[in-house]
Amino acid sequence: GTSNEEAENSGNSAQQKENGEGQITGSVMGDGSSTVAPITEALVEEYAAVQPNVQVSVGVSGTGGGFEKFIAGETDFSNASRDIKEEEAAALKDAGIEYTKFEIAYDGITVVVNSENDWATDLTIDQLKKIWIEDGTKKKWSDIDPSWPDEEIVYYAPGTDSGTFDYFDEIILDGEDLVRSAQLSEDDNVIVQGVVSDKNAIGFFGYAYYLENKDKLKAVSVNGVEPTNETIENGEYIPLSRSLYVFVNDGKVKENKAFFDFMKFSLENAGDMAEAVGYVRLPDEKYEEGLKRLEELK
Amino acid sequence: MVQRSGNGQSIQQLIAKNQKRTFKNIIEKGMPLFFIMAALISVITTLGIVFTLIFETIEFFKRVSIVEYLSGTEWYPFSGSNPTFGVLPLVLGTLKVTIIAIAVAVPLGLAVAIYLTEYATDRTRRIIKPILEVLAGVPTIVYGFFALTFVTPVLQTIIPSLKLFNALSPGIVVGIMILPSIISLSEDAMSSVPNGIREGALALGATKLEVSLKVVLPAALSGIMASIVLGISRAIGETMIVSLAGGATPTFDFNITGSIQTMTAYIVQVSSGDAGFGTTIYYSMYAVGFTLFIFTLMMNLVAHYISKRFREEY
Amino acid sequence: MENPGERQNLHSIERISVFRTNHFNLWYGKHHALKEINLAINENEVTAIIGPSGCGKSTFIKSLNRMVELVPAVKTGGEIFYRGRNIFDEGFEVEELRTKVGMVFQKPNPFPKSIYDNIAYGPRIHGIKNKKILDEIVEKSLRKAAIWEEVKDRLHHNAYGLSGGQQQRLCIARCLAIEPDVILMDEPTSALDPISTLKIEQLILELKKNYSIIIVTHNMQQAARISDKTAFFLNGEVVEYGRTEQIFSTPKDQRTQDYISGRFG
Amino acid sequence: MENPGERQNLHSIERISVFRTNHFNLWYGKHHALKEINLAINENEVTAIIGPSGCGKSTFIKSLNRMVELVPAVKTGGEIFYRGRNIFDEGFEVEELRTKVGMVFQKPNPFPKSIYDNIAYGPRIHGIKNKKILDEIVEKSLRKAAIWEEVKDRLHHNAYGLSGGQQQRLCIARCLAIEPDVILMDEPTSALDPISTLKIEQLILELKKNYSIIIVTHNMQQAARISDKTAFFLNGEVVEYGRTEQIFSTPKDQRTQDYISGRFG
Amino acid sequence: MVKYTDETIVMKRIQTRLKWNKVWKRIFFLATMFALFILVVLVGRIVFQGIGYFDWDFFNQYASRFPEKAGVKAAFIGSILLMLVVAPTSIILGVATAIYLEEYAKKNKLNDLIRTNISNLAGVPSIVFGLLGLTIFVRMFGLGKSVLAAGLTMSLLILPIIIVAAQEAIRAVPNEQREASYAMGATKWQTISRVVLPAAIPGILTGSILALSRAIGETAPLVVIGIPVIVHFLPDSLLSEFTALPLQIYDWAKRPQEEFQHVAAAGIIVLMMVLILMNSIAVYIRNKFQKRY
Ligand SMILES: Nc1ncnc2c1ncn2[C@@H]1O[C@H](COP(=O)(O)OP(=O)(O)OP(=O)(O)O)[C@@H](O)[C@H]1O
Ligand SMILES: Nc1ncnc2c1ncn2[C@@H]1O[C@H](COP(=O)(O)OP(=O)(O)OP(=O)(O)O)[C@@H](O)[C@H]1O
Ligand SMILES: [Mg+2]
Ligand SMILES: [Mg+2]
Ligand SMILES: O=P([O-])([O-])[O-]
Repeated sequence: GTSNEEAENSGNSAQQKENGEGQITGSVMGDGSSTVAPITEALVEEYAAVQPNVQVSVGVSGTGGGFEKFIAGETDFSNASRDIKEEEAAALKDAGIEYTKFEIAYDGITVVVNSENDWATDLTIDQLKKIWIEDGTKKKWSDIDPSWPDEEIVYYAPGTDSGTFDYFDEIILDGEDLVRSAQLSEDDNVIVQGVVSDKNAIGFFGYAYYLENKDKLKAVSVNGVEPTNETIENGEYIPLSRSLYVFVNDGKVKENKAFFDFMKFSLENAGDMAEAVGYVRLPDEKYEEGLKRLEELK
Repeated sequence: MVQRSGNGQSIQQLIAKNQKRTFKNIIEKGMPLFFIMAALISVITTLGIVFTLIFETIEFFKRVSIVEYLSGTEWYPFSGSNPTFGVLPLVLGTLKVTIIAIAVAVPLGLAVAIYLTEYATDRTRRIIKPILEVLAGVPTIVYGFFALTFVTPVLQTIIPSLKLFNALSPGIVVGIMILPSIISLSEDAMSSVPNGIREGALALGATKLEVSLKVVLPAALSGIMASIVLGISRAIGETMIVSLAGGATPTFDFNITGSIQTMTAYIVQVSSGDAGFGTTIYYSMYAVGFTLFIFTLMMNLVAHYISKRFREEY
Repeated sequence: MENPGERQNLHSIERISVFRTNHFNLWYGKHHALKEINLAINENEVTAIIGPSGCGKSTFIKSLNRMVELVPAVKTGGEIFYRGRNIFDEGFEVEELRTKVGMVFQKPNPFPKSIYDNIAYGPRIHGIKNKKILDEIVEKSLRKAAIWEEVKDRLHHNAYGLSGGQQQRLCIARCLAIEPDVILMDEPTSALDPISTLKIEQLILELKKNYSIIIVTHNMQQAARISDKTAFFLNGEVVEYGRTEQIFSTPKDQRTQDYISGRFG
Repeated sequence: MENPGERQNLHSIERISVFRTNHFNLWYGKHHALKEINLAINENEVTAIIGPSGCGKSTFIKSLNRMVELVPAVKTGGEIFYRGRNIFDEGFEVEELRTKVGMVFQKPNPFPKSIYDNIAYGPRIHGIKNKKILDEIVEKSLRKAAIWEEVKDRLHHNAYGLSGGQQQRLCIARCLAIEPDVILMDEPTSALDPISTLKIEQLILELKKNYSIIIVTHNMQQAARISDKTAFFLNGEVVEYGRTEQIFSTPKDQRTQDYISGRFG
Repeated sequence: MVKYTDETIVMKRIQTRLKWNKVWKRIFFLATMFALFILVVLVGRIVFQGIGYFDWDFFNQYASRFPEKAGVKAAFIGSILLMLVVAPTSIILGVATAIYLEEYAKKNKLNDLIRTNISNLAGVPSIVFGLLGLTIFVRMFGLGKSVLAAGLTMSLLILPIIIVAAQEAIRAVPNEQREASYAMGATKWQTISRVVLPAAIPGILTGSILALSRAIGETAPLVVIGIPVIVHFLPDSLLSEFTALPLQIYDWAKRPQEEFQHVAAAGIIVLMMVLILMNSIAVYIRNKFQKRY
């Protein structure tokens, strides 16, 4: 396909050798968000079928861990489930690394309750904040709305050092503390289990986990909007949908033909792959815009 | 009469002819040099660990007072408004798991070891021991899921108030994980107690139980202690089981039915998490690592002292 | 056990058998190690068991307190009577037998405990906890084993600090502490130097007044010096059994003659 | 080594000293284990070292091939001459000394290897690799140690399958395989039964024709039976040294007399 | 002669003592059965969950977003390669250290330090080794997240276990064997290499294999080093990137789709099979070369 042409044009780097019918060789390294990882894995899997001689390896050190390696120059790209932080951007600058941010999919953070819960099916942002914020008291459902049961709320949330937690914390709680009695887990499946097992439980996690467990628990509508592919893609499910990003090292795109090719493939296929693994695709324009920017980097 | 071999030379003459002193000398001098260098690698490793941890730890203590760290009872590093770095909840989490693990593994392990050395036939021992050693090799994430998806639900039927994340279940499972090494090492220690000593006791009319508990066990004490120490170290250092089944909530209480976080689980959380490079949280990972290192170091020194003290020489 | 007067009495008239074996056989797996042993062993005598290596001496005396059963795949046939009771009877617990029939091994095997605890071990397992009584037993046993003077100042030191000969006497003392009726000794001096050996031999002669002693030895001179009766074993059989003087002076069997005249003890 | 004729010659006139010690002293740390030893040990004789336990017998013969230096904190003073060369001299490699002065230990200690490999061990470490020569050495050594017939069909079986007595002869054969000049033996029969002991003693008498043998023994009879000279050690000193008949019949020193008359070997 | 041991009391006590003996024998036996039972439950659950995905293809495919297409090819080969680095490094260093400590080391401060240090190192949490590996091998030596970097880290992690096992094995070789060799004029190294090591090999190997089984299942250090998970190629050198079985399993287990839990279980079966294979080798060696002295 298109990679054919590019392959012929450059070739100044030792690791990129041409190889018959548009086959290129080389290696690409990435790391970062565990949220983005399933999409990347799908992309790598598909890409391997097209370019079997390009070695793509991707770590799952989390968004922060990914940036750390990105700053150290160890990786070509870094997956992120949030935007880059100021400190990280500054560090990149210090390291003389120029980068570009690509959006590749949406993830809706889904607030869920036990399937027996018939009261808290629709919550406002304020109610969410009231439920989740740490205020030094033990909260009952009836504290949020007097018509709700007089029973203690049980909280399940992703680990405090995850992008999901961060995002929720920032958007819903304005950066204030999450209730300290929350049961935290590094594994979102476990949160699913927790909420399923307790009538008074509430929890949140990535949309993909909800999709897989739809029949076991209930998603809470936020301000009357239910999380679905449509509402996330068209931006109705605000504010709890976030973008997932890939940050690429500009220099590496120039140097490493295989990397360029992989990124190009990624942007072309990200939408499909995102949907395949339970995320929400971006509007097509966004991908096209990304491809254009990628071309400019070359 | 002098023996002649082969080509008519005496063996001593053959030997004299074969001496290649210089080459021999090089090997004789060279090998010990290689050995001592190998031995020094373990020292260098320790230095490397200290070196790895110390700079980031110092950086951390530039930002957080060491007093707050050591005496604080709140560990909320991710709190946006008011992060706190009191390590005690993490230490307590580690201690809870370790104590439960030891409470499970030591009696059970010693019982099995006694059974294998003193009661079981040779055949049984030769079958059971390697099977149990398989337990030792089972990856800890497997144990982690075992704790979360099997032990916790089973325990919940007995203790309804048990939370999904708790100290009890991972504690028990860590105990099971260290069981094989306790069994294996104490079994070795006990079976190396000379048989003559056992026979001496049996000949006095002692029962097997009395021989095991009053003669063999004390005689093997230093080996048994060593196995327990190693078990404790592994319990303290265990990561995946507690990350999966213990939760991620550092609490400062003595409740074992609720969610906890251990020092190791915290390190994994940060190292696979979102914390930005250069943040206090990032440095805290090293400080906790250092604490963990000091912790095991102290424990080993104490254990070393104890086992020296109670050694029964034979 | 009888009181001393009664014993003295018996002593002077006719010895009573403490052990009597009746067509006793023993197999290690398929190996027939003891064949049709018929022996009566007397009270308050020293009975020596001699014979070349592998003839079954150790096996025999370990049968008397059933220690041989610790070897897997041991089978026995026939009977052994200890003071009239078949030791293989259901009701006769092996622990009871061993409390009455003490044993001293070839290699001294003290417990890795203090000298005191070594001696007190037996009484303790039999339920004696009283400190004063234990002290008394320890002293008396050590005295009887002729080692009291050497160790009385270091009763609470580890027994492994003693020399080989001392360790062996300690083991004898340990055995005496539970006041057995019979003492079995399996080459008790073969690991010792001559001076220690002499001490142990003197001790045996002393102990014989109160105990029945069965001793396995390689050392013909030793057997001659200390025993009243001697049994010569060969290939798992008793070739000859009788008074020691007779066995050594006028053996009836040619094989005994051959073995004894070897005299390379 | 001299040629046979020369040796024979010397043999018939006057014995040459293979070992001569000159004010030799040895300390284990602070313990003075050997004191001012002056002895000359002759070629082609059996020299017995006797004495009570702990008197320094083992220490002495282990000094002759410097095995004693394996003990940490050993200090020596004085000189030991092996065929005129001071064994402590810089230029005298300990490996060379030990190739000439072989040793057999109290407990048979074959390597856990095949019988063949046990014997071939010595030649091999000294660089003899030729299979044919090794075969020859193995056979010759086993024959000399009077064990060839018993093992020739199982040369490649593990040496631990042999009986104790056979193992000890194997160890002697192993020692012979490098054709030493002197053979040191530290109580070589004390772990053996009488029949095996007899065999070893016969072997020693046989070997004496070609080797000089120094043997430590507890067993007075044994010393009397097989040795030409006897040295009596006591507390690290040589009390008496001389022809065996003389030592055993008319000892000059009262202490020797006392020890020998004990006769509890 | 005064009797201290009252015949009737002794007799009575024998009955209770025997009873206790029986009771405790049963307790000890039950404890053993309990430990075995746990193993059965543990393994049984996994096999039950994962057997459906466990087939030849599972070895022959890379990870995939489709559970039925997912396989352990990269992780399996990665783990094997990892062991190929860890085994020689840790065994050579471990045995050399053990030889030094048992055969050469005199009693002095330095050697005391080394000994104490090794027992301390045996207790250092694996995660701390992860931090060490990240700083020293990955960053300072610039080895990246390669097989070599991870292998060296794991080697250091299990080094103390191997040292201790080798020390035990070397110590168990009777001194008479060494003396026999020296007395033949053998040098120290000849004695060690021809007498001590051959006799100690079974002990060394079983200890090493058990240590390696631990290394193959370790997850935490790999997580800390940041070994990649998504890898669709086989490493072509020791410096290339790779992934390992426990990481792959951990990654699958965290996936939202339930099928991946089963895939993870299948991955665990592979890991356990490697483990059982290694243990069987240890048992075989132990039984075959069981010391005979
Ligand atoms: N545990 C055992 N298993 C199998 N056979 C054995 C066992 N113990 C001894 N034997 C065999 O039984 C026979 C008698 O052995 P025993 O130990 O009683 O001889 P012994 O007369 O005491 O010899 P020694 O003087 O060497 O001590 C020997 O042939 C021996 O090989
Ligand atoms: N390794 C050692 N360290 C310290 N002292 C030792 C050592 N070996 C022997 N001795 C002491 O040196 C003295 C002589 O010992 P040696 O072994 O030579 O005696 P021996 O005559 O061979 O005795 P035995 O007949 O018991 O073998 C003894 O007092 C002993 O305690
Ligand atoms: Mg015997
Ligand atoms: Mg000696
Ligand atoms: O792995 P994260 O997406 O939670 O940073």
